[in-house]
Amino acid sequence: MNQIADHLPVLVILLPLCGTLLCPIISHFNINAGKRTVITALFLSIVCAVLQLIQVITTGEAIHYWLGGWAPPIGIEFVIDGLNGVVILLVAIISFTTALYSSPFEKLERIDRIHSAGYYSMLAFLSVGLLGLSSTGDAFNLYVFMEITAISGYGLIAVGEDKGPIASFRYLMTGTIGACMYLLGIGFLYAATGTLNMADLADRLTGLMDSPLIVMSAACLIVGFGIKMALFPLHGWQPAAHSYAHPAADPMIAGIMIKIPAYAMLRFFFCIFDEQSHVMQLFFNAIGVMAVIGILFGSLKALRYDTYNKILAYSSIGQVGYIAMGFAIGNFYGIIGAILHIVSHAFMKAGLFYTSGALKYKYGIHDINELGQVYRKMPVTSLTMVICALSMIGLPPFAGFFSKWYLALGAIEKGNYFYVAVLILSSLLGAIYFFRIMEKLFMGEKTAREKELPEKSRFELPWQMLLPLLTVVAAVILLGLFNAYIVNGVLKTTIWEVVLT
Amino acid sequence: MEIRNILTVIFMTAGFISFAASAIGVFRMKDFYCRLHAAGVCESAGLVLCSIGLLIYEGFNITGIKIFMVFLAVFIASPIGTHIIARVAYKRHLQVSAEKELRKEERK
Amino acid sequence: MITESLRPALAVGTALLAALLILLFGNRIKPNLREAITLTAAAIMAGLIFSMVPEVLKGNVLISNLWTIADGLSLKLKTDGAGMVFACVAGGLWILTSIYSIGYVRGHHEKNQTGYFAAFAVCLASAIGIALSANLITFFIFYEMLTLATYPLVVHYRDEKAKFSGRKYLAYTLVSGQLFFVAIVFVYVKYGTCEFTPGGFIEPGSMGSGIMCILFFMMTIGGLVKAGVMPLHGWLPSAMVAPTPVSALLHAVAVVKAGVFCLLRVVCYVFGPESAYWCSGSTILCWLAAITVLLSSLVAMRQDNLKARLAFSTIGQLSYIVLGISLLSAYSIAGALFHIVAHAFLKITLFMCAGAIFVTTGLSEISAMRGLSKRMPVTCACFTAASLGIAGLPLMAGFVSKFNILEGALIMGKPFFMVVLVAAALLALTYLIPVVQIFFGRENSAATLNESHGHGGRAGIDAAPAMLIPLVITAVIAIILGCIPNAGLHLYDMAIMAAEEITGGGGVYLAK
Amino acid sequence: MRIRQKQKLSHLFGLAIGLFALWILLSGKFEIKFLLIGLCSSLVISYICLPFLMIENPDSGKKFFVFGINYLKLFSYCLWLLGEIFKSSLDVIREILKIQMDYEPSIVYFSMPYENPMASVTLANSIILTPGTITIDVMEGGIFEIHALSKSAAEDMLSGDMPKRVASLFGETCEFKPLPELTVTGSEKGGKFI
Amino acid sequence: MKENKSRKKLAAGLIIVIIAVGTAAVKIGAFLPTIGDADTPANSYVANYYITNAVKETHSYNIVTAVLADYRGFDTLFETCVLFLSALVTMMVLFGKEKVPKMPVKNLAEDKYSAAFGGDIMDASFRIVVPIILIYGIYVLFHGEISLGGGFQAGALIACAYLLDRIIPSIRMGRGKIKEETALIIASMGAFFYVITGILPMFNGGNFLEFAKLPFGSSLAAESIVKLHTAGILMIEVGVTVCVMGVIIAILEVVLERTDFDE
Amino acid sequence: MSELIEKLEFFLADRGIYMLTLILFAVAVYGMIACGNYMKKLMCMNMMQVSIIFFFLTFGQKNGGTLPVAIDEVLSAEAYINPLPHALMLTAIVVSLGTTGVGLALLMRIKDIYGTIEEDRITGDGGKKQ
Amino acid sequence: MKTFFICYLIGIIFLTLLMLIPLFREKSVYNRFTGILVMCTNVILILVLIGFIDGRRDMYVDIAISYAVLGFISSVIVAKFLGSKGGNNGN
Ligand code: NA
Ligand code: NA
Repeated sequence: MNQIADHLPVLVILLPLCGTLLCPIISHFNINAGKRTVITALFLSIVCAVLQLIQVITTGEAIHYWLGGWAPPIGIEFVIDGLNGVVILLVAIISFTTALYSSPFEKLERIDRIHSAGYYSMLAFLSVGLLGLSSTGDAFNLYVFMEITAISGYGLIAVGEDKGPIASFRYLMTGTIGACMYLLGIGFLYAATGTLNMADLADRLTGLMDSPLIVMSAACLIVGFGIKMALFPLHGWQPAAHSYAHPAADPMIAGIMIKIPAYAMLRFFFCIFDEQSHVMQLFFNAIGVMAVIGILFGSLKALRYDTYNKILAYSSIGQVGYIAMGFAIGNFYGIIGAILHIVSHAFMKAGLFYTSGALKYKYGIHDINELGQVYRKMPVTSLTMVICALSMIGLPPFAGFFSKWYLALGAIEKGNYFYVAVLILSSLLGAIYFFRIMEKLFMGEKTAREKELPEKSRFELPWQMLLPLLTVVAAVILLGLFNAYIVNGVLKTTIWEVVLT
Repeated sequence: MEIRNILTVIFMTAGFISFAASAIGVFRMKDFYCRLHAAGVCESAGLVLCSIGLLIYEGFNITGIKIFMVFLAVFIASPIGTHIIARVAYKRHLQVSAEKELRKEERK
Repeated sequence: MITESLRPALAVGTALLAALLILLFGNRIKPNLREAITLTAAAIMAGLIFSMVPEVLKGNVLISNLWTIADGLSLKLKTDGAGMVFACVAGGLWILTSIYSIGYVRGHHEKNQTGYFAAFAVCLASAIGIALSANLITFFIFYEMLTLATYPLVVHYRDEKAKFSGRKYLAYTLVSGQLFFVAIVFVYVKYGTCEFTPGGFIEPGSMGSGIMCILFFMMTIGGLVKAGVMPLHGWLPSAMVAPTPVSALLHAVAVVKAGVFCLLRVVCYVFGPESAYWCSGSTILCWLAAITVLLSSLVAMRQDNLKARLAFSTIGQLSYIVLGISLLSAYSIAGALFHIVAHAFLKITLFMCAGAIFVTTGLSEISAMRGLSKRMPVTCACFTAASLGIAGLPLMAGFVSKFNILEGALIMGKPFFMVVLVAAALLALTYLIPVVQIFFGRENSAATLNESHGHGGRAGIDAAPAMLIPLVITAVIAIILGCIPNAGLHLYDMAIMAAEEITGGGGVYLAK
Repeated sequence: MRIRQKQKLSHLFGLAIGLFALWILLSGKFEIKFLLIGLCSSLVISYICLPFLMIENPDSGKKFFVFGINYLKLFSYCLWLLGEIFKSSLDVIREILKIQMDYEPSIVYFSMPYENPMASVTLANSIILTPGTITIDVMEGGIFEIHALSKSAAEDMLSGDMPKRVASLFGETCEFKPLPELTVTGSEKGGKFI
Repeated sequence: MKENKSRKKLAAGLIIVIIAVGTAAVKIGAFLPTIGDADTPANSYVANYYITNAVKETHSYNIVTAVLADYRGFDTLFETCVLFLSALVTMMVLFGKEKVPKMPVKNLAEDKYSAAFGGDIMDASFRIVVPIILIYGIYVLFHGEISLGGGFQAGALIACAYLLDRIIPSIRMGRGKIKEETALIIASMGAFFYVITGILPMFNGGNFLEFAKLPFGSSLAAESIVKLHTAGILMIEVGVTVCVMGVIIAILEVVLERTDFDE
Repeated sequence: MSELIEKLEFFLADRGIYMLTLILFAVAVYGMIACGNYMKKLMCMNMMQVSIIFFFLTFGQKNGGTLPVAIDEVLSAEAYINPLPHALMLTAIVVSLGTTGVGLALLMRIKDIYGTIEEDRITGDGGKKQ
Repeated sequence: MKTFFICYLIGIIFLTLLMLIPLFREKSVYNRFTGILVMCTNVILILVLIGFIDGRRDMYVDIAISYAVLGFISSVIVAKFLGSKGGNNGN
């Protein structure tokens, strides 16, 4: 470890991995120490992610980390460029805040050692999976990380609320189909090229783009990633999973677990396949159709529910459609929009689920009709809810507005006005259901609540829960105001050099 | 043809007959216990004969010993398995019968 | 001369900071301290804005180029003539409305005062931001901020009625905002810029006239909704459920003015008179405005609720400004700009009067206010003055602006619109003078004499000073501006300056 | 006490040597690395497994080592057993291939109270390995419950040849006693329902 | 009746699916490489490197092991983690908030013959198998690089030996039971050992899992580098074995605790 | 007709296994969707994973190739079948085992909660209908 | 000799496949189980035979041993399961 800086890409993942493996051991001796190990590891992971992103920005070149010291087509490599540097940082931040956020829940449920250690292990594994998913440069390695993510997701959903196991089982079924579809897609690619390294695949696929193998592969990958990111016709598992997952882990599950596959899809469809080819254009049109229907479907569905989590879950279906729409648009601004939306929606959705968890934590509220006057007792939670909701609707100056801005920019540049129409329609539908929630929150009648935690501290919630809420608020505002620094400073060169070549 | 090969063929053919017989037995026998007898033929006689055949073909070397060990492993393990399953069936009140009709009923 | 300066940004920032402070500490500190924050911020902001007036009059442009907010676009504030006119009005009136608000909410024992003052501050920040924005994206950000900040004010009472009008308000503003958004993106993609340029940057013929017309209306729809031009005015009367200072803010200072200002920016700084005329957008706008002017006056006559009558009056007067803008002549544009000022002072006076009457006597229906002048002589006098001003009587602020617009119509050779303008002025008399007549009528209704009304009304003469002083000040200013349009801040000069800039300095612009 | 420990140690090393031999047979490599690993793991495994490889006679409480057999005798026993297997295999195959199936399954009982449980185990396994007979249960007092496929197999069982050979293999002197009163034949209508 | 109908529907659907996919597969299949062809991209590019260099570079005669443990050792690390994770999830899922009450341990003497699993005496004979399976498991572990085998199989075999010992209820009820939590800790230690093996080269200027840089007194000689690779592979195989063993035992204990086989 | 048969023969010899694996895959997916019993669904899931594993292994097949365990140091690439699919599929097998294990655990839990693993009989359907 | 092994292998595979019939046709778990027992033994032989045909006996014999061990353990587990609550009267 002569120079830690050389190992940043792998340290980002190793730290949480060590945390998650040590957690059961340390918990055996001291339940709090195990928890703290995981939280510390996730925090250090953020530090590494930041350092690595800085390194990428300052050198202006992608970091290639050869695992096992084997050169790429032979071994597995991590490739960190501006694009996934941002995504990795996002995952690290949300993982850390979620882990921190989880700790008060434990006291609430008075759970034993095994449950505590297991919960944190699963959470950290989810983080490891997602970090790996965003770092790896190897197609098969991505599958392994995908499964790590998925299995920890199954666990976190199953240990959630009463319908958790059944939601988890559904997700398991669908998710495994998705993973198998991905594997099948990789199989076709491997048959065509003989390699699994992404960069190498891209090289060896030039001139092969019209081969039916690649067409099949792309089709399989759409289904695979589509399931994982809950893209419209493949979203069946998502509402139940997001509604019944463990309330403390839900922000992570809903916030980033469906975004990183979208990022991976971007890698495949733009960095590996030649997006200019005729075939890919057809696929992008298909994705566009899925996105459009998904956006409208998700937004309309969200109008029908009174359960807070359900509304958020269906809204995610719509929001994932935004990302897919960015891919379908496929030009510079479209991709910028998609990536910014991955990041901003992750924060927004995580924030909303943080508020959902806080409401459950403090009052046991699931239904938005019970929200009346809660804002008096929980101002920070309400503020987070409002800011995230406004950002979801796409109002300036919050993050959501700018991803929509870039998407619209891309769509108009491409001459696809229909997408723009869908975008604004979805914004308006979003406004309906979010303002409905806010109306209930600020103007609803105070209702009898299941429980009410006695106020022990000065704050409305324990600091471990407040910090994530405030982080998200800050992120949504800062991402909105300073998105141009990410776009110009980090993403622009990567997109021109790696994605759109 | 060497004598070794001829011996192998003979032993293995005998083994095959055992295997075939136990397969037929599993079809023809009346009840579970009787079928176990049929299955036992291939586990003991069949495998022994085939192993001897293969051993003769292979000669006495490390692989030969390993083939012998396969046969040994089956020899130690299979009676245990058979015993447990038979005992469980017996304790679970599975009928021991001699009547062909009973088997038909069982099928239904 | 263009100079980089932080002053425009600071003006906006002051109000935002005030909002943040109020929100953070509002519930923990004493109300007096909280109100001190508002007033201090208002004073600082007004000072900052007024301090920039001489620079602008000298022809200097102050620019705050803050940071890049989106790829290729920066958050940029700029002081030009038109913007400064609006900024001065908004900034100046904040102090008065704040004082008045304090009196009103205390007198009325309103709930949620912290949120109220915070939202008020954000509204003002947005209004100043709108006034000083140098490009479309900055403008849009403040525009949507204004929409959002107004919402809590509209639903202030949190009852079913408030909820309903809140929804209506959001429906109108958000839909139009989204269309505006698309249009902005389209313009940016098509022309590669979002900077406001006097005379516009969209060349006539750069796209089909039909498409350009659609684009024109997508861009202006945000303004049309906020300005309450007729088919899109539905939200405005509903929003009357809000407390009166809010109505004053909505109608006189921030929201509707932001709407017309938006139209001005779009018509004159994005499209430019030439393109606006070429795509026949301005012509349609003229007709819309003309119809609104007439119809709203007719509707206003039938309203018995004072605030509702004033609301329809606002709709009419705003369309007056719209008409001025869409006539595209330098006079009419200058007149329109100045009418922003004039109407602001006049209408705020009227609303403050209505509020003062409500707080003091609990009356909101005109028919119940017979003989009010005895109870509230000063208020009624101010109301009368402002009514005359709205009608455009000479020596009142309204006259200067209306005359300019009329002149524009004359120069542009549009006699029909001249007739409309004159008719509208007369119609304004027909719905406001009866109110005055009722105030000064001999017979008294029972309610006006009811001394024991509990809304902080004193047994003594007229309304509480916190309410009375601002409305007297605004009335006086309105009169002064009518006599000397350039008094104080040279708003009239700035309006003319802006109009000349837009039309190319020729004084008269012929879009033929 | 000391004798017992000595005995235990000899069991341990005996087992270890046995396992090591197995290791060598499996591995077939004589590199030092593999030999060392094999030796160490044999010792460790012996140490772990020894406690439960000592089987207690439930009646007398005496403990016997599972692998404590005379291997020479075992070898000859195995050869005999192989012969038995072939013989009875032929019988069973004949029963299977008969066009008209006329075998008569039955359950027979005999008692053979060995002192060494391993002897019971060996007998039971041998019975199972011999086609045509299956040990269903070994009950208290060394009562064996055997399912026999045919009359001849049942008769063979009741002849007591195999139990006696096992007894001599383990050096036991116990009495073989067929228990015909417990014998149930399959011809009883409805079968046996236990 | 109803069931019959739905079954027919299912069958009809199945036939349609088979026909549709069959047709599609014929189309795609024509473009897939010929089975058994040595010159396809899949069989010639990276794969040939492994075949020709594995023995030289890693001294692992089993090329699959070389690929699994060395060239793509990172995959295998997370493969191990998947197993650990699945044990963890299984535990978390089955130890629901309301634990299933444990059955009281019965007095075996009362019900010796029915409780005993293969008969009291026969149970003893199972134990003959345990040491044999154990030594075979160790053999499989350490010969993974020469012959078929490796950590996963070895771990499974060792766990199987434990399983045999564990599910034999007679005589020694309750002795030698590994608690599921302990098993999980063992599993995590196994996986952690793998990680440690990967981290060690990082102290010696190598990358993660770069066995050539393991800090075991290496010289630059090619031979010693190959030895280091062998050592690295062996170490991670041990880690994998321990992890797999712990995982299987943990799952087993959880399941046993709940289902309580012995009525 | 005979030409068609000839073609088919050629096809089956060269590529038939792909077809079979893909059909197996499709049938398994169909089964996962069509079966009402969760246990059957899980079994179909396993079948699907197995089909993918077969699919991969067919790529690595080489005529005349033997197990990828080197006999001697001297090596020619043609003598051994492709080790990469085998290595990958070992990982896939382990992953599928893990998934199945989790699935079984979930089923046990579901059985605890609902007393059944039939989809129709599990009321309060986890969000599909609400 | 190789031909003989191949023919033998085909024969054994045929027998193995034959055992699938009781596996699917029989209702009783126990009767199915006999089929599985025979199949297990057959598969062990098949593995060894493939080794002989392929020329890599050592490898395949190892696999066969593993298979025998696993087969044994799984039969024990099945018996355990049948002997517990999970196993009903074999129907
Ligand atoms: Na590309
Ligand atoms: Na037998």
